[in-house]
Amino acid sequence: MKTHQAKRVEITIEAVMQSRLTEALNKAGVTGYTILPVWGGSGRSGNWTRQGQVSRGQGMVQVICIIKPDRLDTLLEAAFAVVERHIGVVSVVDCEVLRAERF
Amino acid sequence: MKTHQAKRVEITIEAVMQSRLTEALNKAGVTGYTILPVWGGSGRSGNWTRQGQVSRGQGMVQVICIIKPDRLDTLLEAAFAVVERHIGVVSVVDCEVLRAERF
Amino acid sequence: MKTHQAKRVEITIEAVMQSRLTEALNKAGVTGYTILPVWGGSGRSGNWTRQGQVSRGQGMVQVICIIKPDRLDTLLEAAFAVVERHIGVVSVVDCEVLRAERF
Amino acid sequence: MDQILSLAATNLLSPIILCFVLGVLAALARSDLHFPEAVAKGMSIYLLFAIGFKGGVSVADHGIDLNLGLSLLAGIFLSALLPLIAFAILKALTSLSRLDAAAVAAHYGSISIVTFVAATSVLEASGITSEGYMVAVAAAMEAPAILSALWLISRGGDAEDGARRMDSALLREIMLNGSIVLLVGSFVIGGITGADGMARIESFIVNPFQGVLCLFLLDMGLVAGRGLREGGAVLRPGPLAFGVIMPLVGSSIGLVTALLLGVSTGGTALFMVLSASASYIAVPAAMRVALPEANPSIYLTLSLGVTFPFNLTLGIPLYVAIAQTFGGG
Amino acid sequence: MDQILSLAATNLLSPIILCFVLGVLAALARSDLHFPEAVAKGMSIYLLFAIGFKGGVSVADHGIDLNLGLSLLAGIFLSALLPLIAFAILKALTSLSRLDAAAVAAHYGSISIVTFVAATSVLEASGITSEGYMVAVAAAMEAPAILSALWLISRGGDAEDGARRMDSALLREIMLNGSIVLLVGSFVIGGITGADGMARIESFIVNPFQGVLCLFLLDMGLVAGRGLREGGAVLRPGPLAFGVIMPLVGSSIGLVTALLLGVSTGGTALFMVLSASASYIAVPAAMRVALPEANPSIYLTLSLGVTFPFNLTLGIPLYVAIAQTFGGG
Amino acid sequence: MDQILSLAATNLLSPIILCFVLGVLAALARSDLHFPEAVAKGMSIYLLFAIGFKGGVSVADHGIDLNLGLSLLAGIFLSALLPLIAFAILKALTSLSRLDAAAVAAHYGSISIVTFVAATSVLEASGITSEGYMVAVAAAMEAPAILSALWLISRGGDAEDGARRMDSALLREIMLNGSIVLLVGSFVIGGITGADGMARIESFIVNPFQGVLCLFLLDMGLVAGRGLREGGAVLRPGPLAFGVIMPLVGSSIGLVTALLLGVSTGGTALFMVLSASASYIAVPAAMRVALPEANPSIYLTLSLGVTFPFNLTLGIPLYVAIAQTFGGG
Ligand SMILES: Nc1ncnc2c1ncn2[C@@H]1O[C@H](COP(=O)(O)O)[C@@H](O)[C@H]1O
Ligand SMILES: Nc1ncnc2c1ncn2[C@@H]1O[C@H](COP(=O)(O)O)[C@@H](O)[C@H]1O
Ligand SMILES: Nc1ncnc2c1ncn2[C@@H]1O[C@H](COP(=O)(O)O)[C@@H](O)[C@H]1O
Ligand code: NA
Ligand code: NA
Ligand code: NA
Repeated sequence: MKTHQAKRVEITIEAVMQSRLTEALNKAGVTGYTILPVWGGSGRSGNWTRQGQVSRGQGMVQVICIIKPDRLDTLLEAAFAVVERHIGVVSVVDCEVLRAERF
Repeated sequence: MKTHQAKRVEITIEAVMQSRLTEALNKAGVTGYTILPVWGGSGRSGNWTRQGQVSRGQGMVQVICIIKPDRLDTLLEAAFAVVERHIGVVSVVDCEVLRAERF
Repeated sequence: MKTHQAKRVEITIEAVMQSRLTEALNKAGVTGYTILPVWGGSGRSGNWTRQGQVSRGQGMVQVICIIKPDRLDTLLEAAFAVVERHIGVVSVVDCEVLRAERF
Repeated sequence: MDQILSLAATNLLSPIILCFVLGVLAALARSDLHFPEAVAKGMSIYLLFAIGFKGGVSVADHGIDLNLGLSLLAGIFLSALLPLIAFAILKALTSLSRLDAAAVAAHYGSISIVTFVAATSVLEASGITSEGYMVAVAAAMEAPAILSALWLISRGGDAEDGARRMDSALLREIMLNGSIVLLVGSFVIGGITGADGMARIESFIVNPFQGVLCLFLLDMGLVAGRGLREGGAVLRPGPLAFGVIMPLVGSSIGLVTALLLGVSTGGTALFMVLSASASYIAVPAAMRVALPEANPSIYLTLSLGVTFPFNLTLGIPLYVAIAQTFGGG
Repeated sequence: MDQILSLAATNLLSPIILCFVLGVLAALARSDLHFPEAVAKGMSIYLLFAIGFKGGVSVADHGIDLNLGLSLLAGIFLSALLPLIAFAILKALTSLSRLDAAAVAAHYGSISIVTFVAATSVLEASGITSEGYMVAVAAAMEAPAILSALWLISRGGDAEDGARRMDSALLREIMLNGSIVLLVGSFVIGGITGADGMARIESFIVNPFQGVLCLFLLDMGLVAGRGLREGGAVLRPGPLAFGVIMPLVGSSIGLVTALLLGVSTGGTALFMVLSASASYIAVPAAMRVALPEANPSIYLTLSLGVTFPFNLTLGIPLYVAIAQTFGGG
Repeated sequence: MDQILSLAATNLLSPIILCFVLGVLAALARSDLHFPEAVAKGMSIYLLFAIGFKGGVSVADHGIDLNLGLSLLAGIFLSALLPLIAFAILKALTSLSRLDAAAVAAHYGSISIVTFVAATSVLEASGITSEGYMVAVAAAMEAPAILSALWLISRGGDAEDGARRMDSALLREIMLNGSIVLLVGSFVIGGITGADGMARIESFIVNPFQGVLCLFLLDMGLVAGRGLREGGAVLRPGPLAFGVIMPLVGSSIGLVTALLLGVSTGGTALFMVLSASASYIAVPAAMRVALPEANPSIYLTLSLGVTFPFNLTLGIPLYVAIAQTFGGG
């Protein structure tokens, strides 16, 4: 089938920063994204898991944006401004999408 | 380690359509996939989140299929027939897998 | 923005094996990863879903590692030793990351 | 009139309504208060099970009579009829597309079980009894409205398109959706085990019921408030008016039906409530499958953000008062 | 015989069993009714905590005696022994591979705590008392069966392979798995706080217990029904017969053990139930780690889809009746 | 002294504390026992709702007096003051960085609602009454400490940096965080509906309360124990000592405040408990947003792993005994 070039950006970020990130994305004109729950993880600041937690202080989410290649830089700059001082990982993968008119 | 070329297809689709999608995949001979829960998202039809919902009407899932490159088109056609009229995103990424005999 | 080459490894594995996998990763010096919950899936051993389950016997998780390309083989060998006898899927994608100093 | 006002006042100051209001306010103020999805679903399972079981036990106590069958048939008929009326009103009042109007209409033919539960609480608090089988009527009214709405679509467009929208898988999903199965199943179990069964689980399904309902309505308030914040903008005056007019029209038709059936005062009030209420669980899911082009913001905001609060606060006391005026004994 | 039938009839028409049946039917009819995983786990935590605490309080009331220690030892012995017998029967009745047979055997040596809980409900409803420490016996019987099964494997293949399968991490996981810790922990807490502690939390752990059990069994029915729908095909007549024969064999051995120990009628029935029941929580997880090659469809379908329903409906009344015939006082 | 010891002994052997201990032990032993996040959040919603509602009903019963307003102001003042004192002690006792010290200080100015709830249980069990509005004081003490801590930072570094850390979005999040809204909301609802409202939902929010608290503390024990296992290593003797000294200092300041206000013995104990306890819900979230560079292992381990268990086991009986000695009637 006919597919179109795009970028898949995956931002793993603390749950408390989610609304700040999506607001920044919206401001940068990125209005399409999907948010996955994260179960746990490990990094330089240690291990964590959501099991039995009531605190919002711990826990992360993964925000996935599929975006046209020429809009990538705008997105990364918006995202970077938010994650800069915070823990989190931003990765970008080349992908192809169906229905390019949606992006 | 020895790895093998494959395609990673990620289909974000409404939860109510999940069984229809997986049935279509099965019919097309695609019997291996993993389903991730989705927490929320945003798109042309607005924002949504699963928080506090009891309705099955809202909510999405992500179906991830790893598949041999030569079977990609069959998969995409089967998936497209289901998502065509519905909201949802289909993206494809080149990947490499261990244990190619499983795919 | 300036990005850096990396590999995104995605390991779908039974939940009961999660701690064994992350221990093996830690031993191999891989201390950064994110764990996603998995909702259900299908493969040669049939369909499954987490709905209504109390058993830990069923259910999978997805461990995602972003890693420098030159460390990929170490990671794959450590992961393979754990998944070898078990069901599960390991896939690798080329990606680019912000903030390479973190990996 | 005085009576209506005083009942409305009591109702408005009950913990149940206040919890709903708290939820709406918290959502509008953008508080991060929320219930995990699993907890919301768990409470909804509890409420459906409890209300179904109680209904079944009550039928076991009073015996099955002809009215049960007639009421079920009347419920099915109402659920199939109301979407047609709703559709006509929508066409007159609003400029919604055919698809959007049909989707909204389906919601108003079907029922909201929480509205039903809240109404039974108000009846209980006022010492008004009702037929135990009304919970079965509620279950019977969930699905027919969906078929009516799809029929409306197929009549409008080409018939083939209508058929394509309703396949056998969808029909099974609609008829066997979780809330119908749970409601009917627990109703039957209550009917079979009767007072003995009730004695064994009373302290689970009767005593804490009101409290769980409070928390559930708090969650409903949060969801409705968030819906209003996000989707309120899409609602123009026409649809908004519909969200208040339709329950009044529906309840009138429910009243007439109940009077024809000769059910009790409580039963009459519940027929009114069922006809007045709009679905927010089963129908939205069916609409996403069958009418994906219809805009969910419209039907969800109307059903959950306008009609549900209206019924909960003003509607229920009104219907109860009217049923007391007209109803038999 | 009459008594067995009448007890069976009462049992079959209890809300608990009917809820399980509703779940199975809903799953077979492919309804989308389901419990969120978190709710299912929450209910299971509640049931384990409540049953453990009640057992502990009862021991605090009646004092610790020698029989407690002997019963624990007997339970450990039974759990270790039953897999060997199950394995022999499987080898005779079925053509399962050595690995699959060992995995199934492990399940039948271990216990199902819900079956145990359902049996205590039946005993209570019939006014038969039992030793409070039986809940500790249940906990003691969870793990040894796993070790027996792994020993069976290591004996068959090369010993080195057997050792590889059982590392210290797995041993710790098995001995400290959540349900054992919760059961034993709440048992000890109940024992320490005794009647005073019970008075403080009685309205949480005693009153709503039956109702929570109903909903939990509804969920178990859904899971079992879905398992039968998906995995039923893999079950050939041999394994299927095993799923009914083994609980009868197990309960007979439990009966003999109980008579030798001289426990009460209720205790005897519970020993039978524990020996007859098959694990569906702790053992499947251990098998996935230690015997990943064994087919989970076989052991899960047998344990949850065949033996669990058999025990719940026919088994428990049968064991209780037999215990009443043979048992002391 | 005898009285303190005997109260401490009773307290230590209550099901509530033993459940917490069970959780800590299970986590330290690396058992896989855990509560799903949704269940933990569901229980926390239940506890906040119940305690808020009960407080409101009690105020409705006794009427609003001047002391309510004064106590609220005193609470806000304490919450703003305590971080400054905590910061000074941390600077003296430990080598924590300015940022880490401020983050820890914020936690100790704010409050732990579970500690508060556990204290009300102990008071109830001892037959000591307290002002219903103390739950509103608890809510009022949640947030000011965060502002104090951020002020400490802005004073230290450049003021511009401090301003950047506290934007209006964060301020709204802090003031309208879920637990404040739920606590205040249910307090108001309890106040409006009074004894009537209580009668309707008593069997939900009063009877099972202690039991839910047991399970919740079991979960808190698991989380605290896991935190100690992972993060315990980061705690050097200085911070550790702070985790025990600060509640003693805080409670003394709380005692003086309560005596000045002239509240009841129970109210005095609760003022001490609130001042002694450290937040583990609202403050950690705010710190992640405003002070992401501060190390969460330090403040979470101190608050949840050291001070919480200290207060729960020894602190509360001590504060109650002191309040009884000094307090009015
Ligand atoms: N290399 C990595 N690959 C995937 N996820 C990571 C990686 N490093 C960190 N993370 C995620 O980011 C969180 C914070 O990382 P850190 O700031 O290193 O503590 C971790 O808990 C993981 O969920
Ligand atoms: N560009 C995108 N990247 C990732 N997910 C998207 C994107 N656009 C839409 N989605 C997902 O698809 C859902 C429906 O999108 P839409 O049809 O645009 O409303 C959204 O709620 C998101 O979860
Ligand atoms: N081709 C695939 N793509 C994605 N996930 C897969 C695939 N095959 C298997 N899986 C996942 O791995 C699990 C076990 O697979 P299997 O060993 O084939 O039964 C499945 O339940 C899926 O969650
Ligand atoms: Na209706
Ligand atoms: Na057994
Ligand atoms: Na404090």
